[in-house]
Amino acid sequence: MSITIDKVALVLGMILMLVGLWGGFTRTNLLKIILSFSIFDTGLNILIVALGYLPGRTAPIIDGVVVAADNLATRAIDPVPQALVLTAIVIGFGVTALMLVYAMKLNQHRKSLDINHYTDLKW
Amino acid sequence: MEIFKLIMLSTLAVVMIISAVMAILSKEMPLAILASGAISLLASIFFLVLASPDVAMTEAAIGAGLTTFLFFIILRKTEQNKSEHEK
Amino acid sequence: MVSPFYILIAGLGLGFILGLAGKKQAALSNLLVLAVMLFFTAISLHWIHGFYSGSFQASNVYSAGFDPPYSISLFVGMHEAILSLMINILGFFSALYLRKSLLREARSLGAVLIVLIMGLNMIIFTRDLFNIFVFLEITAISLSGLILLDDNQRAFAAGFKYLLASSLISAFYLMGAVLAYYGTGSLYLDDLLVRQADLSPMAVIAIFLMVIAIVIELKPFPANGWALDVYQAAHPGIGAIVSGAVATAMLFLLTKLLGLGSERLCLLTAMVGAFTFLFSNWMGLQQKEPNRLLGYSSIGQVGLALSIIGLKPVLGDPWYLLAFGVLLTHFLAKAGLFWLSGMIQGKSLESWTILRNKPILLVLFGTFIFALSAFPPFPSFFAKWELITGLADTGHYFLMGMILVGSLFEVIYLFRWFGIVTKSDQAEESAGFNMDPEKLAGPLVFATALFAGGYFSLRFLSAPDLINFIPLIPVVALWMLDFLPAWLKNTLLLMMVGIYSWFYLPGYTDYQLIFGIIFMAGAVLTLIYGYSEKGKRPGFYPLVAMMFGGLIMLVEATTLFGFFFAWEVMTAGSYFLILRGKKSQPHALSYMLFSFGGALLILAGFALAHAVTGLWTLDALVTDHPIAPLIFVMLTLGFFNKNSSHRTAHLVAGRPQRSRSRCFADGFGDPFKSRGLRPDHPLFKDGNSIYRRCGPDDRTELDRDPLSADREPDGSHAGGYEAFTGLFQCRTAGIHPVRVVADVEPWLAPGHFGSHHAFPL
Amino acid sequence: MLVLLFGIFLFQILRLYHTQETLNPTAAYYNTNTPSEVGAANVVTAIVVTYRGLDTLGEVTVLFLTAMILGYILRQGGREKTEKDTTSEILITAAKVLIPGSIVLGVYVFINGHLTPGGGFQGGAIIGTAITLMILADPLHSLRAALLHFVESMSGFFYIVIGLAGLIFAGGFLDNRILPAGQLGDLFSAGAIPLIYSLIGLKVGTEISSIISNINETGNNTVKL
Repeated sequence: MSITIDKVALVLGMILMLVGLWGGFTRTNLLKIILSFSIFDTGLNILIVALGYLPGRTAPIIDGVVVAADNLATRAIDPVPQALVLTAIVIGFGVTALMLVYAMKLNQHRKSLDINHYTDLKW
Repeated sequence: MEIFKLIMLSTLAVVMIISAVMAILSKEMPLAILASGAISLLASIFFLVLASPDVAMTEAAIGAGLTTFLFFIILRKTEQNKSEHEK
Repeated sequence: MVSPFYILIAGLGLGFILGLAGKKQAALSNLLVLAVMLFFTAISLHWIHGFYSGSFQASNVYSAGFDPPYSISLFVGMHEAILSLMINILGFFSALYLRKSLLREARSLGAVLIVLIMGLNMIIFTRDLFNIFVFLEITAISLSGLILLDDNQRAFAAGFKYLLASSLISAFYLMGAVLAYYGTGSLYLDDLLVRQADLSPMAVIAIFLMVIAIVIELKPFPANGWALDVYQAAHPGIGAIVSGAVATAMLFLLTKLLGLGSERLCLLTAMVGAFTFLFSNWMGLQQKEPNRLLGYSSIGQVGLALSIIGLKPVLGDPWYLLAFGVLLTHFLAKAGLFWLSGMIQGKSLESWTILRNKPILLVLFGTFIFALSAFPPFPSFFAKWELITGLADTGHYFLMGMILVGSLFEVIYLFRWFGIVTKSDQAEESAGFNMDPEKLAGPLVFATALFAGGYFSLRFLSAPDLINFIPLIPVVALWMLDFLPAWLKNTLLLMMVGIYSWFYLPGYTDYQLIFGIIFMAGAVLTLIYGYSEKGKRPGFYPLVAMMFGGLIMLVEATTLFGFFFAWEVMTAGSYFLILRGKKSQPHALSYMLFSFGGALLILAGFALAHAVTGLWTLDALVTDHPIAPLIFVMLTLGFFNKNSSHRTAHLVAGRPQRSRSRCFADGFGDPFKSRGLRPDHPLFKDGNSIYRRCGPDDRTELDRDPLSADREPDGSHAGGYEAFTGLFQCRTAGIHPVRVVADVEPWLAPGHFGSHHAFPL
Repeated sequence: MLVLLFGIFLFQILRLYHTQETLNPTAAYYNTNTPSEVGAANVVTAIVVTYRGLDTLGEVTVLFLTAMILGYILRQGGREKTEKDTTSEILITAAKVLIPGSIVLGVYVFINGHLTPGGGFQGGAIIGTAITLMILADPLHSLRAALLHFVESMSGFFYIVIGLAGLIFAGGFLDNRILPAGQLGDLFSAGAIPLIYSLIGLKVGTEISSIISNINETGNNTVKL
């Protein structure tokens, strides 16, 4: 089992996801939780792109130099994960923005960012 | 060439993991935000090497740029809240 | 047929345009929101009509004009059309319900509401794994925004938690979808279904990940704190959407994905669902706040539906009817209850006592509660019967037990609530109330739909002609004639009883005849006694008729299902009769609990009997299978429960202070010696102690001969009614009643009966 | 504990993973047929805009929802009256110099989305950042906010209209072949892709700027440059 770029990326993505998850469960500061979530998201994106990578190939774009219309299938990598990640990044941005605003509003009401102060609605 | 890429990426990966841990453990919020922005920026380099220029551009513009920017705005607002509260 | 894309086009198009509207166009925007919901509903109706009449076939629609898996495909069939109709109707009534709240905010939150309903529709239609993720996110974000409609900081906390949890879940789902793509090279669900036999290990892991993500999205126990906050903190109109529409879409999504899963994965889902049902109902017992209680109940009901979906490989073909029965009841009743909750200003169960002065709302409330508790004629009743018998048939006793216990818990808190609302002394007069006619529309339509759903589920049931409905006609008739004076209604009912006896009694033989006569005597005596009452006695006669109807159906029943149906009708009828009395709330509750507990035991016994004999008739109870003693004990305990609850009812009925509205037990309870209870009877001086002595675990009290109740040492009142049920015990247990009458004392003793007895105990 | 469990799970995935040597059928189809079917040089763009256009529409909707909800929160909280602080002259000048440049860059990125890396989202993000800078630098922005809203709504609306046109005149919803495919590699090629991506770019750009400026105005303090 040789080490290739995609495997490095895969492992990196997984570790980032784990770190993000760990941060999300252990931190109490709301901003830190959101930060952990965005790290988790970045890790997931790296993982997805790594899954679509084929060693030695280039981007699926016809540039007329390396890749032409007729050899795209043999020279370019899988375009689908890229398209998916593109969508996922933008969605992640929207979610993060919204979460940040909620955190800010909570902070405005209670003057605290500690999630333990918001337990009145738990169980 | 392939080996060079591999070493570069591994180094990047280690840096990213360290920044991730730093982002979560750091007591200084700005530092944490910067660290997470750095992760996104380095991730976009990763994407570039993984032959995904589209994703790299998006990650750089949105993940590294706008998200970090947002975090700073919110941080500033919450800190102003806090300082007002302390007054 | 109309392409499902038009739902998307109309929803998003209007959504985007609403962003332009200013404050001045608020009313117009609001109208547009309602119009687009109507448009959605019309499309769904058009599909259903088309499929039903056969003018078009279920079909796939592809985006961008390429075939899947290269493009995204939406599939609309009959199931999709019905579910989308449910969601769209709920969307319409929600928009109507929220009209005033949205008035100022139609340009933002109105658009968000449209997009939410559109997204839920798309989740139902889409056959593309990644597309599901996109619409999951859309749903999560729009919901987290709508939660804010009730502008308080708790809403922000709930919204934050909901957003965090659901986006984490969707991230896991996304990972599953991409791994599935890696493993199979396709994101198209049908491609994966075709290749189900030889999926790579990676694809199996991916499917596991996706299914688990959606299961968690359905808020199983204990991962549901974030969802409960939503129910509690959000505007009730939003709670209705979360509980009804979102759960519907997610359950259907899970059904789609579970088609890929292995049988083990399905069973795991079923276990998760059953545990959720059991524990969230357990948690529901401790709730004091209506919305949170409804939240727990929602989670429980969705858990039950989840469990049925997971049991697909076990239950075989009819599973989707069962799941649909449970889902439909939950959908209609829960949305209705949330809507009612929005009309009541007050955050305690007691504040609902305001409903006492609003008869229509009270009827709606009762309908929803009874539907949730799976009483006939609501769809959930049929679904539960089929589910329990199906589980017993396939030997899943553990699951069966969990579901039965969970149902009991649910009935306890639902009827405690119902009792508080109707009869509690601690009425909170201060609780405010606001009711707009437009808010009433939703609950009314949904309650009607519940009855209609019951009718249709009866038609879908394997044997619809099992039940004789004729005895229930007088109920409806008397209910319509409730404005007449009491004596007239009394005479009418008496006449009906007479007609019944004239035509049916001669046809009976054997023990049917005996019960028929006992019943006749009791009914006539009760009704004759009824002439002494003055006034209209509103509501009394339909209930008595319901009670009698249940009894007649019991006598008529030749099948297990018919018997159980009659039993539940009788329980409901007598529950209401008891409830009519003053201060009867705790007694009515305990009556309901014992009866319902008994009914569940009977249900379990029947299910087991059917499982070992394969018969649907009452003959199934006569068996010499090794499991027979267990069935026998279950049935006996069930009937005993019923007996003890009737004793409670007797005691309550005999209390002097409620003499005006004496329930049937007074007259009917003692057909042999029409004896009233003396007001100075020592047992009535302390109601509590009587109540305690009639508890379910009081074996010495229970283990007596049902026919010689009058010989009891403490002289407490137990009359012919118990004799009646006692005879039924004998009948259902396959014992010849005459023999029991002759030889009563140790009728439970093992080995006492002769060798001809069906149960070799 | 949960993290550990997930770690074990991920390790399983890693064990099952092996580097692919050839494209799977779906990817091969895209790479083979995109130039002829869609006429875009950038396959990722072709997938994002045409083949899986529904996802992209959903993605734009997410941003739209975010903007809507933020608008609601802002109105609930009450718009903060911005004191007319004099922003430093240098900053305004710098912004004035920078902003047109970055807007042009953004437009370039999304118009060429079907030819080169980048597209509506990337270009939109750049434009969004530029407009945000403009709003932050210039406190007199209320008129521009209305303009932003207008552009946002109209670009979204026309996106839907183009999709509808695809449904009616071509193969299906969001089909790009309502316009001629043109010569591969030309600016005006690939059917409606440049048009759609431009609308996406405008919409994303205006949405992002309205999200950020809304956030900036929510609450008690406005961050100024």
